[in-house]
Amino acid sequence: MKFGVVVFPGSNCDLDAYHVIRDVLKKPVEYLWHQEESVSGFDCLVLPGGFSYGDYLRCGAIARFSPVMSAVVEMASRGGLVLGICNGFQILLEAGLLPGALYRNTSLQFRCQFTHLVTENRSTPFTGLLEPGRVLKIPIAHGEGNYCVDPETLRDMQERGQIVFRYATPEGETTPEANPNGSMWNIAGVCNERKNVLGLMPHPERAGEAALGSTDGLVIFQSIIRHWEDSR
Amino acid sequence: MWKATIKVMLKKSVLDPQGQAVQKALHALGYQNVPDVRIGKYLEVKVALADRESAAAQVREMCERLLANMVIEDYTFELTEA
Amino acid sequence: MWKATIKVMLKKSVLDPQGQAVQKALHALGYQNVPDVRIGKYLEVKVALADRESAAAQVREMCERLLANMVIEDYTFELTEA
Amino acid sequence: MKAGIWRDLGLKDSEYEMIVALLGREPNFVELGMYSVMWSEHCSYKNSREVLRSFPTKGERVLQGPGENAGIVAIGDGLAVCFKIESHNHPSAIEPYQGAATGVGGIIRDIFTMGARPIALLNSLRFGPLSDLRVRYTMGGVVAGIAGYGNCIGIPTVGGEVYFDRCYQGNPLVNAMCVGLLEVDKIKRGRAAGVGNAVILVGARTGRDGIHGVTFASEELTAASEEKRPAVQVGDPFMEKLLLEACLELIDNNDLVGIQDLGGAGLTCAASEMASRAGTGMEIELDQVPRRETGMSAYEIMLSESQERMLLVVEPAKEERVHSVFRRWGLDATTIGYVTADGTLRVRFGGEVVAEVPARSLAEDAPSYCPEYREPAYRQAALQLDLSGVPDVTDPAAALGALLASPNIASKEWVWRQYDHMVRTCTVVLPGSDAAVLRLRGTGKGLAMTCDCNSRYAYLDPYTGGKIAVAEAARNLVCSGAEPLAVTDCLNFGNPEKPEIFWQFREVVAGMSEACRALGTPVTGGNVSFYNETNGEAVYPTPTVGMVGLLDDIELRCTQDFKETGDLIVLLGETLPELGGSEYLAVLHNQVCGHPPGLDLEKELALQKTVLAAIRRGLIASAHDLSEGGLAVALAESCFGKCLGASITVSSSGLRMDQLLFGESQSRVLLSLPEGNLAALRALAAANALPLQVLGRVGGERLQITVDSRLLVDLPVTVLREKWQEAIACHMK
Ligand SMILES: Nc1ncnc2c1ncn2[C@@H]1O[C@H](COP(=O)(O)OP(=O)(O)O)[C@@H](O)[C@H]1O
Ligand SMILES: [Mg+2]
Repeated sequence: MKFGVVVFPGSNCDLDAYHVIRDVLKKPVEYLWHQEESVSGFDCLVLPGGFSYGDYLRCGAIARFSPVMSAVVEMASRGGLVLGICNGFQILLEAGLLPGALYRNTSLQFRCQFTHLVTENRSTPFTGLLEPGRVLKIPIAHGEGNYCVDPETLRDMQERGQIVFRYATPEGETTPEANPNGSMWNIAGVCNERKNVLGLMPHPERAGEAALGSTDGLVIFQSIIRHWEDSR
Repeated sequence: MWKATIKVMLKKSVLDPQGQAVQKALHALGYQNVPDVRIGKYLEVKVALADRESAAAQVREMCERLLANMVIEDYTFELTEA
Repeated sequence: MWKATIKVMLKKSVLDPQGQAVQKALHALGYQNVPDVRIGKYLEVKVALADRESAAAQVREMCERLLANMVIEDYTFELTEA
Repeated sequence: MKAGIWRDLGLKDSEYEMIVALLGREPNFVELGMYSVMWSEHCSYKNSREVLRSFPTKGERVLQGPGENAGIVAIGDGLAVCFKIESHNHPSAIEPYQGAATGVGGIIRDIFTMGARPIALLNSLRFGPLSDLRVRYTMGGVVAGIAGYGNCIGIPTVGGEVYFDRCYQGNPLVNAMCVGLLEVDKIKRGRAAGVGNAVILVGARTGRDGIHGVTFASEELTAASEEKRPAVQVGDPFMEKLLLEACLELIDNNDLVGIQDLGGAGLTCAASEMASRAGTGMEIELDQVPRRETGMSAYEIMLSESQERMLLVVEPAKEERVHSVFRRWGLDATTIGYVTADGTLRVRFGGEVVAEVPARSLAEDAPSYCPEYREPAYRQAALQLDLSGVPDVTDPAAALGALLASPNIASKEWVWRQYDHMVRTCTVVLPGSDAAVLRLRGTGKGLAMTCDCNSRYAYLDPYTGGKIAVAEAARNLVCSGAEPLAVTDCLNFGNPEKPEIFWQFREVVAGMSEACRALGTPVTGGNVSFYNETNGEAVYPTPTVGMVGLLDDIELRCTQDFKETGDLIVLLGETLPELGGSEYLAVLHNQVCGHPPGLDLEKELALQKTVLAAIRRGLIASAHDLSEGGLAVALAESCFGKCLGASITVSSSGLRMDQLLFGESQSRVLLSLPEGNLAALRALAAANALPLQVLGRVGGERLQITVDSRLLVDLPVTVLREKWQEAIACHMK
């Protein structure tokens, strides 16, 4: 199974995603320059965190027009796996691959800290290996992670299992205090109807080694790998 | 040549944390008589086109494609000859 | 009650990296006929005062104290009865 | 030339005469402008150069000392670490967000200019009291600006310090440090070597921003500063990210002969320094310089301090390759001239030669002054501390609470949670311990880094204060398990033309030099920031020390948090009857006076040796340097990380209670360790003749301090932690 990490001008967690896939999970991975027009040969694309185009205007607004994005959209429509982390999530939203929008944290400040996540849907390609009730400890680092969507869409998403991760306390309770950015319904990550595109604000690639304070991010990547192997 | 002045605002239904923070700050400075603050973006975009119609059409298109995020924002604009 | 609509823009001499990035993006999207983009803030602030004069004075004061950063920004505003 | 016009540009009459003598004629206006910026204090160090010579700058590991854009130290495996600190005080006073942001941008350029990949940022900040609205605005803006730039460019901000004192009210200090990593054989220097080579300007277009920024930095802030200030610069971290990647790609391919960033004094500085270092000249065509604004004059183009620009020297054969790399990154790169043999910096504009001066004379021939110095009058009074007039502490628990809530001691989380301190996934000790630690992928090694200075000590006794700043930084590294390597410093002082200020400066540098020698940590670079005064009042002398240390084995890193219930708590070093200059006196008695704690460098060295050896042998569970607030505060801080309690018993042995609990005697470290390791630790301490005291144990949920069998402090850790954690956040709400 081969991963591709898309590099936009201003991406800066590309390196970290690449590192965790290659050095920790020991899977083949390559960088994909944003001007690439083809993504053939890749089984899962990662849109990494960072500040594509400086996050000018709105996060992800300019990057979503990069040439590579047509190929990403096309791959997603074929059912290929796409994972957007932080800025990558924002790009997927701007590209219309996921519903909703992300805007300023209610604190109006950037926040870099560990958060805890509960999983609402364990039957996506990204969450298949999660044990029931497991709380993941994964850090965030963003200034615009406040998820917003209109109430009807939210209801539809809930019914279809598109809400994947929610911010919670270490004990797994989705309280207002556990919400680091004001997101609607403590939402930290969502997927599309077909469940093959996931976007999340927390950084699983930063929680891949004990030295970094948590290895809880690995299960997301391992689930992807398992899903791919099972579906062959 | 036309100059479009574009205002992009969060939809009424979307909470505006920045507007609220500024309102609070204004109250703290003693301006208690400010019941509402909303904050958005203001853009000045020049467009080299001759007629107003096509300039307006292009501005609308640029707003919907890039300048505003229609999921959470609304936009309005005015054109003046430049 | 008055509604002030305030535009806050970077001074002409100050670099506007955001405007430049958006201009480039518009070009890349095929809008080559956009020679200039500048991006600022737009605020709607309600002020509970009876006469226009004092509303204008207060808005001016609020702009200079808080809403605009006079070191790098300029502001203009309009008042409408609300 | 209109008589006296040079004075408006900040040049003395004698300096103008020197220029005339150097040129053999009167300079034209462009030339005069170029001299005025290059001969400003900021660029030429004309008042400080002589004094700075006393720093030790050599060492086995030092590959590049002062004189280039940043210092470089070898760390084995063919790798080297490059680091530097710089001030952006005046711009941050005027426009906190952009001032701080562009300070970060500038220091990052200094690092990648040397061929190093920036891997970490730190910052040392000083503000007035948080009760002041303007101070809160400044602090909020400065922190957001540092975050805005560092986060966007993707370099983790991993450490620093923040202090508050009335003396910084009108003149905050914002010092930014950057650390980079490079392969030893890829070091780049700012040299315009090779006659005929192309000179290429890359990055942002040139505007009118920051003209005379360096002159501005070389004056006191007054009410008139608002009008005089140069157009404030706005940073573009996105542009710099592209610039950084493109330049490192070229350096990696060995495509560059020389490279230098455009900082203070802009193109004038980069061109003249690069030519001067290589003993060459340069011919520049200003018509080629891409401009952001219309109608710019030669003077403005030469002096502009627009951010995010670099000057490259490239062999003609590689010119096209260089241009193509920049194109791929979406950047403007323009050949604006070439290297010449005659040592002259020749500038053309609109078909005319607008400046023609020896490059060396701009970069090297600025006059050097030895300003007068005199011990300040305040000092003798300030050193007096009559403890008989200060009643000993009666409620130590309340005093501890007050100290933990003092913004100088309180948690700085409100600051560092706004910084992305994790990006690049190498930060293995996050902010909140004595020093940050980063792993070096592929080597098993790590780097520790810290910024430190207690300016209150430096105010009371500049010599000792200078010494302590160095020792404390080294101690913080050692507590993290690192061997201190070298120093970069940012010397923030008032107006050096005042003899009292210059006296402080000389004393501080002498003290720092002595400590650097004793601890084996040479100075590889730094920055002097004078004229930090508002309306004639100088800030405390503030010699910020940035230091980097090496961990041979990243697994043997250490933090300040207690780890395990049952571990023993041990104090290394000796508590002396000292209270002068302490945070305790300032907070509880509103006094800044007395002799700061003494520092015996031999004892310090013995302490550091012992701690490092113990950590390297894996004996130690936690190590925490004792600094502001003394023993009681260090103990509380060690409880906070894992919310573990502690119970200790000490005997007063003739000390006052306030000295015992809150005194700031130097060369002390608080350790915790499994009981089984105590004997080995004792042996190490004995070998270094270092006093060791077993104080108690980790455990429970309370912090309990018993002195001479009286239980004086007995509080839940959570209660203390809340005071400490919320103090700054509460002010900033
Ligand atoms: N401006 C800052 N930026 C980032 N981290 C900071 C800043 N100020 C303080 N910190 C972090 O907070 C912790 C405590 O700082 P400080 O009290 O100065 O430590 P010490 O006294 O051990 O030098 C350290 O880990 C330090 O790096
Ligand atoms: Mg401290």
